[in-house]
Amino acid sequence: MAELTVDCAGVNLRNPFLLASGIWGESGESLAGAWNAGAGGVITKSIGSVPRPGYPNPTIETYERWGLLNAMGLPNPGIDEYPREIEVARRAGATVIGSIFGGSAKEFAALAERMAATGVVAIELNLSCPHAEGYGTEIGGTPEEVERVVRAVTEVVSTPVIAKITPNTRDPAALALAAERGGAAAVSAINTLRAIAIDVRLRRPVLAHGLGGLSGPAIKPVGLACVWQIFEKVSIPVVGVGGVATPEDALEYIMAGARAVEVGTQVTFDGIGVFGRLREGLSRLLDELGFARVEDAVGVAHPTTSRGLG
Amino acid sequence: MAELTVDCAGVNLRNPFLLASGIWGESGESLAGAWNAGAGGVITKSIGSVPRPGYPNPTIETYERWGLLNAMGLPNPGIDEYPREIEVARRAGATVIGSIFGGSAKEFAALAERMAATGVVAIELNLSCPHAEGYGTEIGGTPEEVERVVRAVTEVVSTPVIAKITPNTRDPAALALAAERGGAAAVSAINTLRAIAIDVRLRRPVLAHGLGGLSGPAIKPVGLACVWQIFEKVSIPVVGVGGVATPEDALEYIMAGARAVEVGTQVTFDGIGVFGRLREGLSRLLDELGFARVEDAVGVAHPTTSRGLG
Amino acid sequence: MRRVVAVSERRVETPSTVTLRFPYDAPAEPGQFVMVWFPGDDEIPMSLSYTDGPSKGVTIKAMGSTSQRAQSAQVGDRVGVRGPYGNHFDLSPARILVVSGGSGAAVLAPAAERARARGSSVTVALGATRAPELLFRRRFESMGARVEVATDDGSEGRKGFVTLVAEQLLATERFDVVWTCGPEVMMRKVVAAASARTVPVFCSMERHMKCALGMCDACALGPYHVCIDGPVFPADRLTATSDFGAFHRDSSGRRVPF
Amino acid sequence: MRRVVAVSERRVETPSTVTLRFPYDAPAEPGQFVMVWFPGDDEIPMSLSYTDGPSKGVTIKAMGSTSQRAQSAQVGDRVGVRGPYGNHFDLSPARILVVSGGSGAAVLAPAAERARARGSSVTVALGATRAPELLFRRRFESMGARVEVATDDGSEGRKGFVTLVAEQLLATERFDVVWTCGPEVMMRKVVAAASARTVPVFCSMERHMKCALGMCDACALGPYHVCIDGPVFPADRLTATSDFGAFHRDSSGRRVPF
Ligand SMILES: Cc1cc2nc3c(=O)[nH]c(=O)nc-3n(C[C@H](O)[C@H](O)[C@H](O)COP(=O)(O)OP(=O)(O)OC[C@H]3O[C@@H](n4cnc5c(N)ncnc54)[C@H](O)[C@@H]3O)c2cc1C
Ligand SMILES: Cc1cc2nc3c(=O)[nH]c(=O)nc-3n(C[C@H](O)[C@H](O)[C@H](O)COP(=O)(O)OP(=O)(O)OC[C@H]3O[C@@H](n4cnc5c(N)ncnc54)[C@H](O)[C@@H]3O)c2cc1C
Ligand SMILES: Cc1cc2nc3c(=O)[nH]c(=O)nc-3n(C[C@H](O)[C@H](O)[C@H](O)COP(=O)(O)O)c2cc1C
Ligand SMILES: Cc1cc2nc3c(=O)[nH]c(=O)nc-3n(C[C@H](O)[C@H](O)[C@H](O)COP(=O)(O)O)c2cc1C
Ligand code: FES
Ligand code: FES
Repeated sequence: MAELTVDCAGVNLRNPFLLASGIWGESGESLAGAWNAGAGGVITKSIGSVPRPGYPNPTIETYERWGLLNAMGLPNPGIDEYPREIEVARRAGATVIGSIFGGSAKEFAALAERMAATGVVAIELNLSCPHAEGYGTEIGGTPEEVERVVRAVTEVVSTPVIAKITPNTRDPAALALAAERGGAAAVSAINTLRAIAIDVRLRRPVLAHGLGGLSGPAIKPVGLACVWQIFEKVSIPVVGVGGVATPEDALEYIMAGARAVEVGTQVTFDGIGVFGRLREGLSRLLDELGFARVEDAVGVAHPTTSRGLG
Repeated sequence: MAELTVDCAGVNLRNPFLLASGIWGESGESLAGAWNAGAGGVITKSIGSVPRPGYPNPTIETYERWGLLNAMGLPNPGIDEYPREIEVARRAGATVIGSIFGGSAKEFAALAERMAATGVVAIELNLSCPHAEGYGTEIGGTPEEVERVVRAVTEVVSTPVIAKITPNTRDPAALALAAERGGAAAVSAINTLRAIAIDVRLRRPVLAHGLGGLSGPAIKPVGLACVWQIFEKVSIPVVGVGGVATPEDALEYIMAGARAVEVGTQVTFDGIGVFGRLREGLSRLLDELGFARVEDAVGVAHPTTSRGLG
Repeated sequence: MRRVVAVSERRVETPSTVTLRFPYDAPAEPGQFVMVWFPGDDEIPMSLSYTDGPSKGVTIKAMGSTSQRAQSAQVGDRVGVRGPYGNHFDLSPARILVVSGGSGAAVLAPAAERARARGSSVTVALGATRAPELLFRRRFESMGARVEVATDDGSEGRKGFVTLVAEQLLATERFDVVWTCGPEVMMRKVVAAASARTVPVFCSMERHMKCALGMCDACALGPYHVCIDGPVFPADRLTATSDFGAFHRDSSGRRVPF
Repeated sequence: MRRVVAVSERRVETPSTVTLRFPYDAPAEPGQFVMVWFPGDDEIPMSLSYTDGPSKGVTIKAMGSTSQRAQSAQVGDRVGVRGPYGNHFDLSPARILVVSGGSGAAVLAPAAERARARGSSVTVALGATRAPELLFRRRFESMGARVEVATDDGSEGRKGFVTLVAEQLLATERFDVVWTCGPEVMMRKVVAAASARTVPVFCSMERHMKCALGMCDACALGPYHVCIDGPVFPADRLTATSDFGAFHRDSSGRRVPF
């Protein structure tokens, strides 16, 4: 039986499958539920300074089983009330990573301090939501912005920081390098791809917000390319996100350079039991392919693994 | 019966469905075949200054019927021999748009002159191939680059120029605006999304080139968002590309602001008969929804159509 | 996955509720809900009040802006519908007590209808603020259910909450199951009364809904998601949470007391 | 859509051809081809020389770098396989003349095998540069086909091109159809000889292939794409093009004369 534990950004994970931010992540009970279902760690919904209701419905559209479009609009209970939820999840034994979003480096830093105080093992910075005015890609779309935010955060917290990178860019590796310079312990990629759906009968966009973000299997090849390109440039760990639906998908990410993967949309298509199945399936797949540990497979698809695996 | 003819960039098209560049576009006989199958116009494979064999195989990977990954590597017979192919297509009566790619503004301009001399009705500039070193996005990834190339071309040819924009960017509208400033008669969006596939059993990328471009239904929501954003900013016509598989898809693009659409990957999934089916289906759909002409539907999904339809 | 359909029928049921029917041929079970999008307005969850055949229906109570405007939808108006989602009532018990508060009858009526068609006996404790608000009273009667009424103002039937009627029925007759839908505080009382007599209760629950796909967490209720684990819950699951009748979550995910 | 399989058997057929067998349980018809990826090398089109059952096979002639290295693949080596692609031979005619030049027998043998199993009579005009290069001679004989041999150097059978044998057979016997695969100039001659006697001919064609999906245009042959409209073409379609036996396209899409 292959060893599934991985060390990522100084955090020990019992398996490489993390619950992605925004899925089952608003309530502590749900975070605990994902943990109990077998996730290696759970990432909270992105939390802001104040409660935010998000956009009106419709907030989602699905494409068969290969894609999902959403514009939730970053609904969240706000950092004042959120510690209760983290507490519930931690009491269930969960390894909790706190996701935050802010409209400026200063807001990010203030949120990070509050989040660190809850005892999360790491903090993920949402620099990549493609559809929230004043947030996400709008303040994490260039290397300069990414570096500034990450630095502001790492200056005030000692908790490891994971910078979540947008795919809506010419050069994802440049954003990752900026995060590394800013002191990030890891980068995660990708968030959703900017997208839209139009209802031709109603002559209007389907989502109330118009623009949204595409996730699910459709974006896996794109997420993999980002991880591939990032892995060739940075030396901090990379977390792969986007369209992980099967153990093979996860191993693709790992071989492209990821030390862990996040799973979001597939929870919708398969239910929360997906975590148990991914864990078992990856274990069998690693055995079949002769890998003793997940870590032995990290980055092996690169022609010459030009960097260490540390 | 709704009127399917559209005027796009000064070119009159018998229907809004164009054969996308790179599909059935190397030989004149195939261009003629797509025309005979009902395409409203055909775009050639992107042609360069010299013959280019492209990358070794494997050059493609498919994902069920929702996506396709390719890295052909811009194979093409070169501009010296290509006029023969255009001649064959034109003799069949086809409305031919010539696609070109170059490694510099100067090379683009020289190619454009040669291409214009073949009698094509328009020239599409491939500023957006995501996986060819020294070409495509590498010289069309920023507004400055786009403007420089488009201007160099429009200074030497009077044939209408369509700038094909990459989705691998933070702000597609900025690229389109740059094309407009440079004198483009229209912009087309999108080319493929940078992507990769890994074979976990062989521990290597599937495509010989490693990175490739994702096309097909998976990228439709992304292409639509680019067209949506571009339409809100530019006043030249927009051509929608990416994942058009059904008449509804085409109408989504049109309502998002496109005056014509290009069809690529679906030729693979449905055969060249797709053009006939799209044309018939769009005609029925427009009738059902009460549109007398394609042009009446252009951009109608925008909350307030902030620009004219001209 | 969303279908755009035209409203085919509009019926005012009570002063505060309107039924809209529309063609939608997906199979559905009583208890399931759909997400109905009123273009230009919100998309909101609505139980199917008509589940059988190709024409489905929802019965809308005016609550806030969307439901109010939805009530004035006209025949021919286009709405987006997706679903049906969620689980449904188990129709097998022989003696069923239905306890309905206000618009709860919207989801209970089709369930009672199918149970009657299977031969079960159905007794309905039907509550409303006042007589004209008694939803689906005729419908219950014409399916052959016995209907016992309570109104807050005593304008018809027993004066007071419908829970009083339910408690009395439970005290004097034998039922195999109780189905209830209405304000959560009401349902808590029904659960208490039935549990004391070891009659199992199934509650149709409401929480804020966005995705309806078990993803966004908006509808979290303790460890459950109402959209996929519900909306119909056996009462013991609910009473094991600290939320039932006590807390729900608003659109931002904040826990707020009822 | 690509499957990675391990080579299960390697057999040297002639000094210049090697057969590789591998598990691949997709249904296949004689005439169809697969794209075989030799990791680290190119992916190339190969007709299935064994089409029946879960173990398929390809028979590779050493041409350039990939096919040469492919010949030295060992049992257990992993290869990527996708397909089968393309159309196939119509097996219904009763009297079949097979005209094979060089490695053409790779695609013709499984077709002849199935035709024999259906009861057709099969006559094979089998050509090669020299005796040891006669591909699948025993295989044709053991399926009950009559084999007439020609070698360029006269080391066995008739000295000269196999077209001479084919012309003589066509002149003296009656056939319902001719199947041929080999150098295009050879096939042109076969077509000319058979057409003069109004015997229909089907040619298995080769063009440069990349996608094998009817998309990239690499395999364009006149108005056809060999990967989806072929590889088996009725001769009249081919002779109506200006390409047959005259031009093919290289990897860049340039038209080059043979
Ligand atoms: C499974 C389920 C089935 C339901 N079935 C029916 C039914 O058959 N008939 C009926 O009249 N009502 C039903 N409801 C309640 C109905 O969804 C709300 O009354 C409606 O959403 C109110 O919308 P509004 O914009 O008018 O109200 P608002 O002004 O937005 O708010 C009024 C109240 O409605 C609730 N609400 C608002 N939006 C939502 C939402 N997206 N999801 C859930 N609650 C919301 C909130 O609690 C809020 O306090 C059901 C709810 C659920 C969860
Ligand atoms: C439908 C079809 C079925 C075939 N069946 C067989 C078979 O059963 N046995 C067999 O030995 N050969 C077969 N071939 C030919 C075989 O594909 C080529 O010999 C092989 O690709 C040569 O590769 P290479 O790298 O060794 O040659 P290279 O050194 O690359 O080139 C040698 C010649 O091979 C041809 N070639 C190279 N790459 C390709 C390609 N991707 N597609 C087509 N031709 C190519 C070119 O014409 C070139 O001139 C078939 C070809 C086609 C199109
Ligand atoms: C409904 C939904 C809500 C999301 N909310 C957030 C969020 O709050 N913060 C964030 O960083 N990413 C958010 N994401 C992005 C996911 O975390 C993830 O990056 C993306 O969906 C790709 O992964 P997937 O294909 O596995 O879903 C959200 C995605 C979805 C589908
Ligand atoms: C095999 C293949 C080759 C392509 N070659 C070119 C090309 O040479 N020039 C170009 O501008 N776009 C090229 N494209 C991109 C397409 O023209 C189109 O922008 C893209 O595939 C999205 O459309 P689709 O989803 O309809 O395929 C190619 C796409 C494919 C799949
Ligand atoms: S409504 Fe999104 S999880 Fe239930
Ligand atoms: S090989 Fe691509 S079209 Fe035939």
